[in-house]
Amino acid sequence: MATTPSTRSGRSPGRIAFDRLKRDPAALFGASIVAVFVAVALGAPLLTALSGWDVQTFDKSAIDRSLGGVPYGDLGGIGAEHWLGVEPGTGRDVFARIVYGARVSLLISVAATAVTVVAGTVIGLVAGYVGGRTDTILCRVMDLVMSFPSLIFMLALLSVAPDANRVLLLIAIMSMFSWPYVGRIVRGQALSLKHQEFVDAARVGGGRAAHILFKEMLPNITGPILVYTTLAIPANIGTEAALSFLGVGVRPPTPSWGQMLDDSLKWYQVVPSYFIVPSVCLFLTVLAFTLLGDALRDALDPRGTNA
Amino acid sequence: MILYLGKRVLAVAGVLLVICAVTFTIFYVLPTDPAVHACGKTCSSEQIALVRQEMGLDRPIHEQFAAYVSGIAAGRDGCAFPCFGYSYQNSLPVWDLLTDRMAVSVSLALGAALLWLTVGVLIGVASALRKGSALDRTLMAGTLASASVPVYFTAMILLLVLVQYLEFLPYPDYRPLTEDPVGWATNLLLPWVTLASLYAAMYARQTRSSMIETMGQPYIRTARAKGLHERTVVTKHGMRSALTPIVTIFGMDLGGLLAGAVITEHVFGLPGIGQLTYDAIFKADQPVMLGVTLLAAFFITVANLVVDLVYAGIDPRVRYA
Amino acid sequence: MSPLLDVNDLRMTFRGGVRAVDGVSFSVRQGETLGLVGESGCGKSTTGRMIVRLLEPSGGQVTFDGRDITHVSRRRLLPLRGDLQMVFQDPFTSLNPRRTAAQIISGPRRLLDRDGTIALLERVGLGAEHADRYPHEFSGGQAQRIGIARALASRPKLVICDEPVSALDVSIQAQIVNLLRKLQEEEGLAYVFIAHDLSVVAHMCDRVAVMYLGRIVEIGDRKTVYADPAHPYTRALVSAVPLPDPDLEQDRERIVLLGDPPNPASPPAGCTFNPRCAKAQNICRQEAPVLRLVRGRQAACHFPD
Amino acid sequence: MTALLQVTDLRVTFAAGTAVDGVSFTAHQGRTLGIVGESGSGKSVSSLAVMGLHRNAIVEGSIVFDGEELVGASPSRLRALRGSRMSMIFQDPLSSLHPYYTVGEQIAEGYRLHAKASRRAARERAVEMLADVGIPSPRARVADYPHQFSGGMRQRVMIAMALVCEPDLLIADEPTTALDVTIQAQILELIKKIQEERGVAVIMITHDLGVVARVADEVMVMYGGAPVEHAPARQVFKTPGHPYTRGLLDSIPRHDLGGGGPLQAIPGSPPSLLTPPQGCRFHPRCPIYARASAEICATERPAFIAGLACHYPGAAT
Amino acid sequence: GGTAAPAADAAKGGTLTILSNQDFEHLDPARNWTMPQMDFGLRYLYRSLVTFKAEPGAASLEIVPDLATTTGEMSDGGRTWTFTLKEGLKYEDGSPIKSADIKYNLERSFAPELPGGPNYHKSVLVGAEKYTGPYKDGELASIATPDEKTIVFKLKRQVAEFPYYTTLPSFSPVPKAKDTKEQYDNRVFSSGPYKIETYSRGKEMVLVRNEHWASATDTTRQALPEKIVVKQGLRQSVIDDRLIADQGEDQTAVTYADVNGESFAKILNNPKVRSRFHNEIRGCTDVIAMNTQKPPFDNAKFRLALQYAIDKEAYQTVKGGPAAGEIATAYLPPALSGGTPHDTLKVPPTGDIERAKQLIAESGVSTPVKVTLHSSTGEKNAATALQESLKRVGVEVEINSYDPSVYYDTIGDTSKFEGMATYGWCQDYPSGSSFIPMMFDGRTITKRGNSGNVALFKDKATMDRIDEIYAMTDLKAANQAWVDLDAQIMQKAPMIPLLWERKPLLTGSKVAGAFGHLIWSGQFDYATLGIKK
Ligand SMILES: Nc1ncnc2c1ncn2[C@@H]1O[C@H](COP(=O)(O)OP(=O)(O)OP(=O)(O)O)[C@@H](O)[C@H]1O
Ligand SMILES: Nc1ncnc2c1ncn2[C@@H]1O[C@H](COP(=O)(O)OP(=O)(O)OP(=O)(O)O)[C@@H](O)[C@H]1O
Ligand SMILES: [Mg+2]
Ligand SMILES: [Mg+2]
Repeated sequence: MATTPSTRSGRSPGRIAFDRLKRDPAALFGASIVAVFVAVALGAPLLTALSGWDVQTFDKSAIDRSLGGVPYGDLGGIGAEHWLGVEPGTGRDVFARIVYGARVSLLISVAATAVTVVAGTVIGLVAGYVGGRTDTILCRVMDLVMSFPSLIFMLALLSVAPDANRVLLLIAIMSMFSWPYVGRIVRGQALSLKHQEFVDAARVGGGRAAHILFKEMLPNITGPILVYTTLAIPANIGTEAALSFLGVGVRPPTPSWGQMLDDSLKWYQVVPSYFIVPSVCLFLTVLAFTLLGDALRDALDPRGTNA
Repeated sequence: MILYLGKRVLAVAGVLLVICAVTFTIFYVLPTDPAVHACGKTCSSEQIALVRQEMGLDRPIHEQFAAYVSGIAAGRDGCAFPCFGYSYQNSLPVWDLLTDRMAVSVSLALGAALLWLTVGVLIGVASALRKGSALDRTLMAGTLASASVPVYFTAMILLLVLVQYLEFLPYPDYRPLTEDPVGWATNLLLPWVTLASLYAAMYARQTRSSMIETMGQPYIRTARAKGLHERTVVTKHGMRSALTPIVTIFGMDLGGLLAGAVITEHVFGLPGIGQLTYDAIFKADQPVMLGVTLLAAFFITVANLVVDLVYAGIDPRVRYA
Repeated sequence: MSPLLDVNDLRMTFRGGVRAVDGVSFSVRQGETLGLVGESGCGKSTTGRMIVRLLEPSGGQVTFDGRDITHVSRRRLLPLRGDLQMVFQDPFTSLNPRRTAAQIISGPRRLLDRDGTIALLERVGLGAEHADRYPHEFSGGQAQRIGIARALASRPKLVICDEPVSALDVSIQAQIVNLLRKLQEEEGLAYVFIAHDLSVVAHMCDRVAVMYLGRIVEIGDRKTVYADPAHPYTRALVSAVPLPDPDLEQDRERIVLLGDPPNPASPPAGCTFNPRCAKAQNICRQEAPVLRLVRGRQAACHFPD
Repeated sequence: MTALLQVTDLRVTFAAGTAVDGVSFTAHQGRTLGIVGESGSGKSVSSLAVMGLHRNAIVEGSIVFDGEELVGASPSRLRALRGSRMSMIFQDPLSSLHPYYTVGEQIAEGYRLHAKASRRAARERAVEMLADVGIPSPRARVADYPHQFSGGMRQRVMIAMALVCEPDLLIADEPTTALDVTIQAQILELIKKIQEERGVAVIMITHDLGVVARVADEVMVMYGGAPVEHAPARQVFKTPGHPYTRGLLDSIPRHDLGGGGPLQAIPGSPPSLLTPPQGCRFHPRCPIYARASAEICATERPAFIAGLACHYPGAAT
Repeated sequence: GGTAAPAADAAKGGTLTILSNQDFEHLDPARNWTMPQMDFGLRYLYRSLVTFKAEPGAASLEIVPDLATTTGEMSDGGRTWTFTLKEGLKYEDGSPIKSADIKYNLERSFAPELPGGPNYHKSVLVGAEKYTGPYKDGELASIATPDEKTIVFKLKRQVAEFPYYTTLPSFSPVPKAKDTKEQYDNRVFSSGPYKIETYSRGKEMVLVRNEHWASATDTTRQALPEKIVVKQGLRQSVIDDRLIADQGEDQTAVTYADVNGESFAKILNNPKVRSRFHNEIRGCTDVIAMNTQKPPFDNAKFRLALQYAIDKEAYQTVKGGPAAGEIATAYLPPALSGGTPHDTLKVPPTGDIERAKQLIAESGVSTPVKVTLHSSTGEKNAATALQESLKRVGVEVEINSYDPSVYYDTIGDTSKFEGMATYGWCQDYPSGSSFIPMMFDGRTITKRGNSGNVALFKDKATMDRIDEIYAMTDLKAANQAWVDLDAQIMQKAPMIPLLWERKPLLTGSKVAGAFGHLIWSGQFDYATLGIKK
């Protein structure tokens, strides 16, 4: 167990994991794709200004009205005018919609994940640390929420919910059913950490509950939480897309990838490019986050197995 | 053991009751009015009120709830024992609708489960045993990609290629197993593959990490020290423990799927519970939604229970605790 | 002079009816070291943890520096925390992997400034260069030094050492034992030194208490207890310790106890040691012996040697 | 007397570095070799190499067991020897036993394989073995699971498992480290008894010099992946030749000597496998080097001659 | 008369498969009031007193006797109508069809337990206001059955078009002994050429021949297939693809619901498929309804301005282009205005921005003005098209979309509805009376479930005129009067007509006798569908 002090001292475990991550090609690949999409989402107005077409404008000249609105041109109207082609039926610019769709999709999934993680972490920490009856009650609640058939419930609630603040609603509903999964993980971690001697040491040293929870224990759980987060984001992107696919997602005119995919599914034979573009974006983002999450898990693994 | 089982069954019933209450309340306060739906085109307020009365929707919520719960336990007039109420749209007992669709969902879920479990575990084990090799990397890249593809994307591509272009398979069209076993299998093959491609990927990854972890355990070294053949070490000593966590996930996933794979059934037009759910939601058929929710919750909680029991069967430490 | 720490009939019953500590009494004077030895699970750690109030005793009394601290509130305990500290067994799990040595030493209440930290590090045999390192960058011995420094930061009067050297290699173990002794001399510390290794206790302690299944079976002056154990368990324990001398080992009287320690959830009736005791009589199976004076130390045995 | 096991210049290299370099020792029928050393000194790595249990390591040198070279032997040959002619018990009996199988099944498994015994015979054999290692009412307990046993009992089960095929060589890797002293005494007695009855060669690995003193006929002291001293037990304890052995002996607290005074600690800490010190691996902690500042200690690795690896043999005593 | 001749290439026999993306809502003749299930019920499972001809084109608008011997005898100045049943009419069990059974089903249609059916007769039968059905209220006196073959209706006012009413499923027979109340929906007792063999709701329905149906009594239904299988719950795009691919059993299949707009390109580009494509005008009008009681839409000038502002062509494009429908220039679909589209305002298809701006200026509504447009989720692109076109005149539209399940509840709740809503109405029989009064009579407004006059349009002149037209006995004159009234309402603009939708349908290559029936909203007339020789 002898660990000789390394020459470079003062590297925290987080720092070490980060350094490992920086050397992992999969992580770099994932991170760069994520970065590109985040940049695209943030710079959407700029990009559409460049491309010359905004999200809403119908380009009647780009589609063939007599054929149900099929775009003119071979690749769904891809060309200098419309970089990624146009939406069949309306002639709206696919590039603009992808770019703005990135905003919505990322916003929803990231925000839902954030809410989930924060709620799950706090509740899990409290349950694990306080223990006793509090723990029992919180665990019961988590079991209960996890017993809900979440997709069915989301569908039912969303199908009747009003349009106002659809995005907020989606975030709320998506996190409502997923926080117990984080809660469970964090509780388990908190339970095992609680019995570690350094927590005892902090208590003997006069640390208050808040100090122990958030300064001593939390930093030791950030690893699993971070991993969960990076894996939950793609899952939430998928959920958002699935909900849109089932017809209860974000409402127009706001485009989201899921919604575009839903629209494009019907065109998949006639205008394959229109189907492929959002699919590829979705696939790449999910893949990127998953790669990142996997790499993170490996990097944080104390055994350092580079599996 | 009997006591434990009794306790667990009671707990399941409790969870279901709470879920029932919550769902009931939510549907009660939702803005949709099934009476307006049922009344049809041009219907006066008075007519709607009459319909509401007829449907029992004008009574206070707790009365409706009590009637509902007692109906499940004992049946109500005109609605036999497990009475989950009447579907507004179908004028049929919800229970009959559910049982009618169950065969489809069960066929779908079990077939897919069998497929993904075999494939997923095989890939996972193969990968774990050759950790770091080219085979491992290829398999893992494949599963990663496959897990990142949305279900409906897989479904559409499979439909396009296998059914439309190659005409290799028919358009999925459910046939009951009892009547036409071959048709049953060929028609469900596509949905099975679709569902399995997602889950198998996740299971492969799970199995792999679980297997790697197990193969590093001291008792594996002990098994090798006995001079056992590596095959025995892997199958008898390694996989038995490595697959234990998989059982948990499998139980949960299967429980969730039995209550209807909404997307898959919707995409392939399979008349299962998922499709029933989808229709009910868009027709505001709340008794059906309630029934499906309860059924799904039932499957999830029972799957949990079964997983725990199976666990006890596998792991003596749990059994004797 | 009244003792610094007085423990009276301390009891701890865990959920499930495990009587981990079942009526333990002893006292520790200023600057003294009391050793607490016994087999795994006999309740040593539980006793120590009750003294520093990491566990709430289910019965009995702990008096520290003349004040009854058995059930005082967390807030009232806070000023006392500085006087009463603890060193833990596992040098690694007792240090938060996410905090630097300096952060760990100055503790949640940030007792020390940078200079104070470095001074303390030097006193435990480390240097300023170690202040900003993380636990994983230390060896076991170094990590244990940091644990000791943390305990000393608040200038305590009493330190509970819960097996501080059991996880260390022999060569390092000796370093830590020496360090603890040096610090005791310098600061006039009192220790409750918990260990299962009788030899280490012999080196550290003035008095020794031997525990068996939640009770003290023998307590007294170190020399008295080791040289001539009164309780059959102590005798067996002492004889079981292997000595690094083949000649001695060859012709040593060795008492090999039968069986394992009983389950603390269902201890045997009468003397809890009776199922493993060669001298057990009927009375041993019926009546629990109490501590009484036997040849200059106290022992709880119906038939002391 | 010919050696049952002859290890010469063993070298085991992992991806991370060389863990063991230049280990040589012999084991004889009916005798016990004690290997002592601090954590990480390469005791386990060496013994696993003998058993052929390393999977991701390069093993070099020579391991001759009963006249047969094991380095480079085929896996099937090694499998045939493992568990039947040489066996091993491990430090942590709980994690070394499979939690899902009864102790009976686990003991019988190796016997069925090597002795080609029937299920029934193997089960009888398991009961017999449990009785041999002193487990009360063995017939009842043979169907119990490891978690139903106490620590000492589990170690007895491990021993039963190792002995089921009557091996010639038993390697015990810290068999008592996880146990209490009173239980340790029981297990050591058991191993001794077995050795006397069956005449197996025992390699007892431990970091406790007391244990070695109690059971070993010969002692090998390891430091930093290599032996520093190898001699009959009495000699090692009475007249240690290596300053490290000397230091170890001095740093052990002894209750029989009255206790009290400060211990003679060895300064510093054991070397890392990744960055072993140049020259003699012990020199940074060595009192001789500190005293004499001998250049050679820091630059040249001492050869292992006549059971000692030191540039200044004799200086320690 | 004899049975209508089947299509030249059709043969008797075979199995017809109907591929559907939905379940039947109600097949109970007391509750069946939506297309295509009305078509399905009336052609396969039950017969009404009178029915529409099973012929393509304008002939389909004509009525012929079905159960009755004539299309009704009027007396008492149009207040009493008498029908006599044909001889030899039988149910699926061979028992005779009696006039009392028709009376009984009409009574059932009043029961709150069985909501959803047509309500034309409910407002005209004497004593119907307080009547709540046969289960609680006994018989309805205004329907008399003096003998087993005769049925007599007493009406509150004169109704010249009463025979049209009797084409609806409410005028089909249900024998009291076979009534199962709500359950009847699931197992209709057949008086038509087919009976239900199995019905698993939302999954599959199988019809087989009703051996007791005699073709001699029926001049309309050809009843060609031996068996009819309805497969439900499929995705429409899958149905489209299956029919386009035309493999195996799908060759004898037809779609139940509309072909997706997205499939048009696949169909229209392929002459083979195109020949199996049917796209009849449905007799429905898509409109935007504006809440005429709340600003800014209480301002008639402003509403009229919007008539000019809308780009109907964009709307049409989103809906699938010309194949999806014709641009609507009036409320009444062409079939109701003598076959030719009627156009009073002469607005160009893409709108007249100048005129619209000018009218807005005149109206005094200051732009930009913010308004809400309610629409159902399926219409999302259509809604955005409208949003885009109104942007051109400074009207900023915020879209509120709802699931179809709650959409009509929302816009039908007068306390919640404001702004505009996309909306549509379909004819039930070829008369303006099945259109104009339903949409524009202020007296039909209900607080909740208001699904006809969504615009809450209360215009005295319009209401008076409706009553006058009702009083006309000359159906031709009445029809012209409806057309004229339509033109007047266009000027008041409570709603903006957008599109006269078409019904895009596809059949397999072995299906014969397929044509879109004008009364059945352009759906195939199931009476003539058969399998090719
Ligand atoms: N939190 C707890 N809940 C339940 N039982 C406990 C708890 N902590 C300790 N015990 C039990 O109390 C008994 C005494 O434990 P304790 O840790 O005090 O022993 P110990 O003498 O310190 O042993 P060791 O040498 O192994 O550290 C044991 O049987 C243990 O299982
Ligand atoms: N599989 C492995 N891969 C890489 N390094 C290893 C591996 N196994 C052991 N080592 C390293 O080899 C060195 C010697 O380890 P070994 O287990 O032989 O020590 P030991 O003397 O048995 O110590 P202990 O008393 O802790 O059991 C250590 O530094 C260890 O980290
Ligand atoms: Mg302890
Ligand atoms: Mg070892």
